[in-house]
Amino acid sequence: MKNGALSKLYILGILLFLYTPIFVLMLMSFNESRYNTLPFVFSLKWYEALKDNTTLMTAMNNSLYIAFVTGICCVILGTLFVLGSQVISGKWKGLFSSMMVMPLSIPWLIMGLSLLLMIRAFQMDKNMFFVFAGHIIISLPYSVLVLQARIQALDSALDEASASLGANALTTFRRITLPMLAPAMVAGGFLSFMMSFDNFVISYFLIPAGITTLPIEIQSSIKFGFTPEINAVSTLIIGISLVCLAVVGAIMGSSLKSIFNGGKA
Amino acid sequence: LSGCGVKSTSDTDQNGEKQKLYVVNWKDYGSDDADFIAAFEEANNCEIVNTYMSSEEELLTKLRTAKDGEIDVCLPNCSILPAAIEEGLLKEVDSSKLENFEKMFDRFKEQPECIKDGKLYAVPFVWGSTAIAYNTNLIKEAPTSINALFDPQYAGKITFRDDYNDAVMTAALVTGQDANNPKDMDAIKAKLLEQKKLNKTYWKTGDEFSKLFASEQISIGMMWSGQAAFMKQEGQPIAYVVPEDGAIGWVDNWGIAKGSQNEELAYKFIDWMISRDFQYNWAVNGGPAPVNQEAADSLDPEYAAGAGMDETSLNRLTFMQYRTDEVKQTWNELWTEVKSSK
Amino acid sequence: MANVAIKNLTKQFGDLTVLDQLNLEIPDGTLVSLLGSSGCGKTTTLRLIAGFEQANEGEIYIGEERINDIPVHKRNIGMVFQSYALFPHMTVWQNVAYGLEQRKLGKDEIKKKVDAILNLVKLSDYGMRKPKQLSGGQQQRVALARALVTEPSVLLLDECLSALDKKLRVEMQVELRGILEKTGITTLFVTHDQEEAMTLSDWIVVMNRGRVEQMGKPYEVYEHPKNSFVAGFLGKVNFFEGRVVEADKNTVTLEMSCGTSQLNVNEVSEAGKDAVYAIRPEKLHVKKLEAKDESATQLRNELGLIGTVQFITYSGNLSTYTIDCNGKTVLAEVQNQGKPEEIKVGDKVHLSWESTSCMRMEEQK
Amino acid sequence: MANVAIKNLTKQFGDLTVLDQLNLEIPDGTLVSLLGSSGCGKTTTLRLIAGFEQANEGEIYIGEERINDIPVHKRNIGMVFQSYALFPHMTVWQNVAYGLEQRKLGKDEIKKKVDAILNLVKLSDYGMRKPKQLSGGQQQRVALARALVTEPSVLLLDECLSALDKKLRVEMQVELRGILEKTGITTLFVTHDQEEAMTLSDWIVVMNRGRVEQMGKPYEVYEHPKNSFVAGFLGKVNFFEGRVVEADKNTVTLEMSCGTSQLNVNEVSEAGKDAVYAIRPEKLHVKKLEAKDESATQLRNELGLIGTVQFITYSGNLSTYTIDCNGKTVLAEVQNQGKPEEIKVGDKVHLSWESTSCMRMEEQK
Amino acid sequence: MNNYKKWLTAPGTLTLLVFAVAPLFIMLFYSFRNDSGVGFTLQNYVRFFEKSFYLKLTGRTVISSLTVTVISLLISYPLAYIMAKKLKGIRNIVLMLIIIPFFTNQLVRVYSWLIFLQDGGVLEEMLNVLGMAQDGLGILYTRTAVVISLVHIFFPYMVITIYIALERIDNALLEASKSLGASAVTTFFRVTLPMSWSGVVSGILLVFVPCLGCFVEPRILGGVDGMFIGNVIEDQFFEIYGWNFGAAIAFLLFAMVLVAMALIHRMGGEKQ
Ligand SMILES: Nc1ncnc2c1ncn2[C@@H]1O[C@H](COP(=O)(O)OP(=O)(O)OP(=O)(O)O)[C@@H](O)[C@H]1O
Ligand SMILES: Nc1ncnc2c1ncn2[C@@H]1O[C@H](COP(=O)(O)OP(=O)(O)OP(=O)(O)O)[C@@H](O)[C@H]1O
Ligand SMILES: [Mg+2]
Ligand SMILES: [Mg+2]
Repeated sequence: MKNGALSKLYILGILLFLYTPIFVLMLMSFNESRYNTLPFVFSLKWYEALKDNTTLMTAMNNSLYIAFVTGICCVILGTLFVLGSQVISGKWKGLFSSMMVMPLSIPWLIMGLSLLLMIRAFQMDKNMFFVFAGHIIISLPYSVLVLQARIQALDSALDEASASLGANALTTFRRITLPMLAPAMVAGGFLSFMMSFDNFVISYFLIPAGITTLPIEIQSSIKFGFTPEINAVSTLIIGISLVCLAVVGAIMGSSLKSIFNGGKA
Repeated sequence: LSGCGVKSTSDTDQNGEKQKLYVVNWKDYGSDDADFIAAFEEANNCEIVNTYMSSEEELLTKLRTAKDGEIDVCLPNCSILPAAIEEGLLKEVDSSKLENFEKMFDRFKEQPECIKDGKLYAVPFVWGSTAIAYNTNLIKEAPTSINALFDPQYAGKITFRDDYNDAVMTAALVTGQDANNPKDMDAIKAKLLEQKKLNKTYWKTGDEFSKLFASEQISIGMMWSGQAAFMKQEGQPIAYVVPEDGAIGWVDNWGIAKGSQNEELAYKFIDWMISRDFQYNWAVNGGPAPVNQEAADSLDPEYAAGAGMDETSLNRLTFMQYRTDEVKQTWNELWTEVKSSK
Repeated sequence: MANVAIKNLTKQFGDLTVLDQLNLEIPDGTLVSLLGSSGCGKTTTLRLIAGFEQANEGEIYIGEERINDIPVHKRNIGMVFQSYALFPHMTVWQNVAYGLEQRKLGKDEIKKKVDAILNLVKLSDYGMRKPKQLSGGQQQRVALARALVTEPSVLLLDECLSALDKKLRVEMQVELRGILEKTGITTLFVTHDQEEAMTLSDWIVVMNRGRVEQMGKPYEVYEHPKNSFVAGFLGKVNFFEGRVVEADKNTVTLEMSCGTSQLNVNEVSEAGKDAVYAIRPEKLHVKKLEAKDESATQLRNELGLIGTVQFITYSGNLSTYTIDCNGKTVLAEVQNQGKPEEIKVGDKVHLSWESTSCMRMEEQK
Repeated sequence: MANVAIKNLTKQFGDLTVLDQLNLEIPDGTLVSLLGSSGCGKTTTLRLIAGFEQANEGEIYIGEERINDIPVHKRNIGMVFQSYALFPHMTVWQNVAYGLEQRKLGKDEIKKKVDAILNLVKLSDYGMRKPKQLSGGQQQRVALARALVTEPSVLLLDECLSALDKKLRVEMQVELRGILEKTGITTLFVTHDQEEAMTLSDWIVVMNRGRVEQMGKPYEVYEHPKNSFVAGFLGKVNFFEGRVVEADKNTVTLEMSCGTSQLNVNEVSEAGKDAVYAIRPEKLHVKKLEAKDESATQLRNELGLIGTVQFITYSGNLSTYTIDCNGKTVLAEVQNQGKPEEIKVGDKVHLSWESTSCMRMEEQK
Repeated sequence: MNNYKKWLTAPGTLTLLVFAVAPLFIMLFYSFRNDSGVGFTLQNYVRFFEKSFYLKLTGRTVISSLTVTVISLLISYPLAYIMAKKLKGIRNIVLMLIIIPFFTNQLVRVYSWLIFLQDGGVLEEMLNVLGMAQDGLGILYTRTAVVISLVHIFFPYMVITIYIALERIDNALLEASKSLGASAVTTFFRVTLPMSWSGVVSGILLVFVPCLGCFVEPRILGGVDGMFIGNVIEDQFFEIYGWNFGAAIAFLLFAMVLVAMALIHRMGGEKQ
């Protein structure tokens, strides 16, 4: 029993550490001071200011848009990839199952810079195409991992059962494979979406001037005047993510864990 | 792909006859402020289409790759101007077509990097300085020398800017060298290393400085004129000085792109941008310092002094000049070495 | 409902020949069990018939039609997988209706058929459940219903009972048999449980290394196995292997490594040849030799073997005697009929049998 | 090597009482099987003895020592898990040496002992392999070796054979028995396979709902089950349940729902009381009633039952007759001894048995 | 029969090749380019190794990253262990709580640390309230602050990988160990730890690699001595447009990542 209490205390300590900055951030969104200085004076003015802050709202819209496109692309590419790699066997199998995870082990700094160099090598202007490409590359592994875990758990006998009942390949895909992959597609898409939504480094390197995303806006507001509006918007995002997480968590269940599994079954 | 909800509003304009002027500029840097340019657009029945750049380097790439008519006017500074002129990316500017050219401070009429072989290629637009800001509550006596940033009496309460150019130039000023062409790099390194010990931290972004300042973690530091003025308006106990022994200045210039199909309008635009009205309005609304002497003279002297926009300050500045890649690398390396040594 | 014929079927995976010129004929409307040790190619045979794999050589016919090149979904087969392979995202009802929908039947007809088959497998009340909410036995019945409802020409069952525990398994065997009798579909059933095969099927096919060793009625295969592989695979058996010294009407004298014995057999072999005979343990009559009998030459001269009981394994309904006959270990099984036990470890016993019980094995060299 | 005694052991998980005042005595050096349906508390009993769980009440002794409060690693037990629980990151040799290392033996001694035990389980050549590289049977032997090498006082085996397929399982039973006889360690063996329990163990303990129903030698428990739970759990059985109308020496007349019958029994019950009798299928003598016999009252008057054969299930060594006796279904098992079959489906048969075979059940109310 | 299916991998593979692999090669190409833009040169690499402070900075980056990794490990292992083996009921809630912060912007979290740690900030105020008055904590603008924020950002990844590895260990193995006479401590070191090693290894990778490449946190929290090698690369690209030299350093960093991964995998290989 004593042992259990000690364990819980330890967990509490860690969670405290984990949540300290988040609490501070939320706290400061209700603080009067523009410079996040103490003493604390309660105020909702930063939330009110948020309403009129079109820059931040545009940035938010852009982030949502980029993340949405990225999420969709990742789900499509990931699903196709995972379905295809299912039939690959022999010496290629290992390569194909670990290939998509590779970008996870490259620091974003390097990923972003190398793409930037690529743009430069082709004498191009920065453009949205490369922003999407960069976002997709770093978000794709998450979709693939979730989908891979799911498809490994799928019994190949299901496809055969469907065929034996008279369904052709297309019907089997539409009525069996797709519905069964759907939760993983939602989960993987959501993760890729979040990864892209939150990404600063890649956008920072690749985004064309004049277009801004929320992380970039946050970074540039750190540059030109960080007002607690950022705290307010972050607090709102946390709230919304929590809701999404609850919804997605319910759909994807245990595949959540497989994400961080490095693809090892 | 280019959508993203950020397209400029121009596309939706129904009046197709309007002339369009394509401008490459920083975001929020005058040419995209609806209030300021409305009058110009009205007067010339045109529309200004802004494209933004995120670095000078990027502007250079844009100029190199743009097709004819894609860019009319752009805003290069000293770091790329010589290259752009050398590569023939800019048209020669006929200053006689600019009514307001003559109203500029004299030094801006012959800004060295704007001129090549006696021909003018760019027109100065605004300028600013990087000097000293301090907390008037904590420091009663205004510092008079740039050396204040190296003064042990403020040890632990100083913040220096994390920028190789500012660092080397400032140290050059302190060691009595030509800030644009320092010779004794070892002395500069030694000075900066000495300074490092007195520092609370290096600041990189304006916000960092204001936070450090507001929470009184520092009492004095290297600062930009514009931000200092802004903070003062905010009610911070801040004062900005361009010390007698000088500080660093910079200037942004308008140029006309080689492929411009709208030269006439471009001249009108530049003329408008350096007009007294525009420059005055922008300056009092938190913009950088005007090159237009009339505009500068119209400013409240106290405000101008506090923002380092007055002529006295202007005359103390050493303006940044074009540097070759090699010099940049050397300076940057020196600065990296300073930062990374313990 | 049609007979299935397999002709010279060969299947290779890379270098491995899994099926080797397999020939098999499955009569219309019967239940045929495919038996054999692990890896002998049972599943492969099924998968070839279903069309999940392509044969390297040979032909497969359902009825009169050669189906080698017909894709799976047009073969009109039904299959029940070991794991059942129920679609987890569909209800029981949807699972069963799936095959009918593929055949583009009308809604009403589908409903009628699904209801009827669910009724047959006694799951009418479970239509709205998801597979996860069913027990193993119920899942198994859903899988069966799903395969049966489309009225396939052939039903393929791959170890579909082996995931169940013993008790449930026996129950399901009975139900399966009942349902198949009602529908009369030609069925091929893969198992590696010989008892299951024996009790369930009309015909048994014993496979070994990609070939058919023997096909016959259960009784036939058990009582008249062709060779020692089949004999040993189905049930327990005592082998007698040696050179025939003398052959008489129904008796041979066999010279074995452990000595020479005269055996009462179903079929004699030519003298001078090697031969293998086999007797199943339950066919042996065990009789205790009293001290007085031992001296009596009468019994000694009777045909049969004499040995000493080494140990007795009691397993409830049966006892197995391990008997040492002159260095050869012979097993004998005796039903425990409730009479007082008279034979004990160490006793001398006399073993006899009907001549028909001692089976000569055809051995391939 | 010591006897194990369990006294009034009670174990609850939350509200669920899993063991309920359990008493059990395991004699030194014997192999005792714990049998019972799923969830009856077999594993829990083992885990309590091992010390993985703490009892709510009661005592556990190994030898003379009360071990309730001794931590697992000091109890000197050996355990073989159903999943074997071999350490996957260690070689076979390291797995086996692990327990000895904990006992701080010298290197040489460890080597000697490990080599010896690997020899015993015939795995001397496999020492350097990882568990993954072994077959199921080999893994099982490693698990056994690992448990035995430390010479534990008690060996606990939890369904350690049930992951194996039938053939391998029988082989392993024989090996296990041999090894345990050699080492003579007191062993508690959990299984739910009754045949396995019967052939393997010195004593059988039948558990039900956290209590011991009966403990005895295999023969005793099978032939003289105390109640219908034990009788039904071990082997097949026909129950006769009804009210005793008349009781004579070795015969009772039982009024059952399907009619009244006179039964030859081992122990009579008082007239007027309810009673349950049980006969195992193999104890029944099945005799065909020829047409002429039917009219002969002689046989009719003999004790026993008369019925009609409904179907015959052939399973090789045995045939099971399902016989309808006046509405009551009775199973009879007959050994196929190789004589020509004379009884067919539809035949009238007479069933008789030794009076000792019809067992009266003690029923708790 | 399924042969056509393998082509479904093409779009994903192509994306990866074009937008992840090819750029790396382009980066490699740039790193051998002359500043004048023509010819092949080693000068960028030579320059890096000539100046001792680049190496020193790299060394310090590696040490800081290792510190972050070790601290994360020390925090994460016990937590993951408790979650996997001790907690039953609230395990999933704790897991959720650990994942949730992933969904808050990293920059904002870094910024919150700044507010929290600064002199006169929340932490100091809290300590004051608790009576442990202390003026000028002096934590902010040091490497310590950077390490704290990096640990904060990355340790949850490690918790999850280790947790998954631990959860997969069959409890019967731990019981088997005890039944063979091993105490709880021995069981931990001889069974639990080696068997969760794969999780530890992935965890180390997921923490160490991104730390090597970080540049935002050091700049915001690191003060005068907080610089990481990532900052040098960023400067090269965004301040002075020394693309070639920048590419060379970035490539060296990438090589370090590869070496680290190889080493760590080797470590994993031995234990398994
Ligand atoms: N797809 C495949 N690729 C390569 N070899 C295969 C494949 N499928 C089966 N085999 C091999 O073919 C042989 C026969 O396999 P099959 O599954 O038919 O055996 P089985 O009789 O069903 O055995 P079991 O009783 O174990 O299920 C085995 O040696 C197996 O390893
Ligand atoms: N840790 C536990 N917490 C709660 N209930 C448990 C726990 N362990 C076992 N039980 C319950 O105790 C009862 C007995 O379990 P036990 O494992 O002893 O059964 P068993 O006889 O071994 O059954 P089986 O033959 O299925 O292995 C079961 O109802 C089980 O659900
Ligand atoms: Mg098979
Ligand atoms: Mg159990």
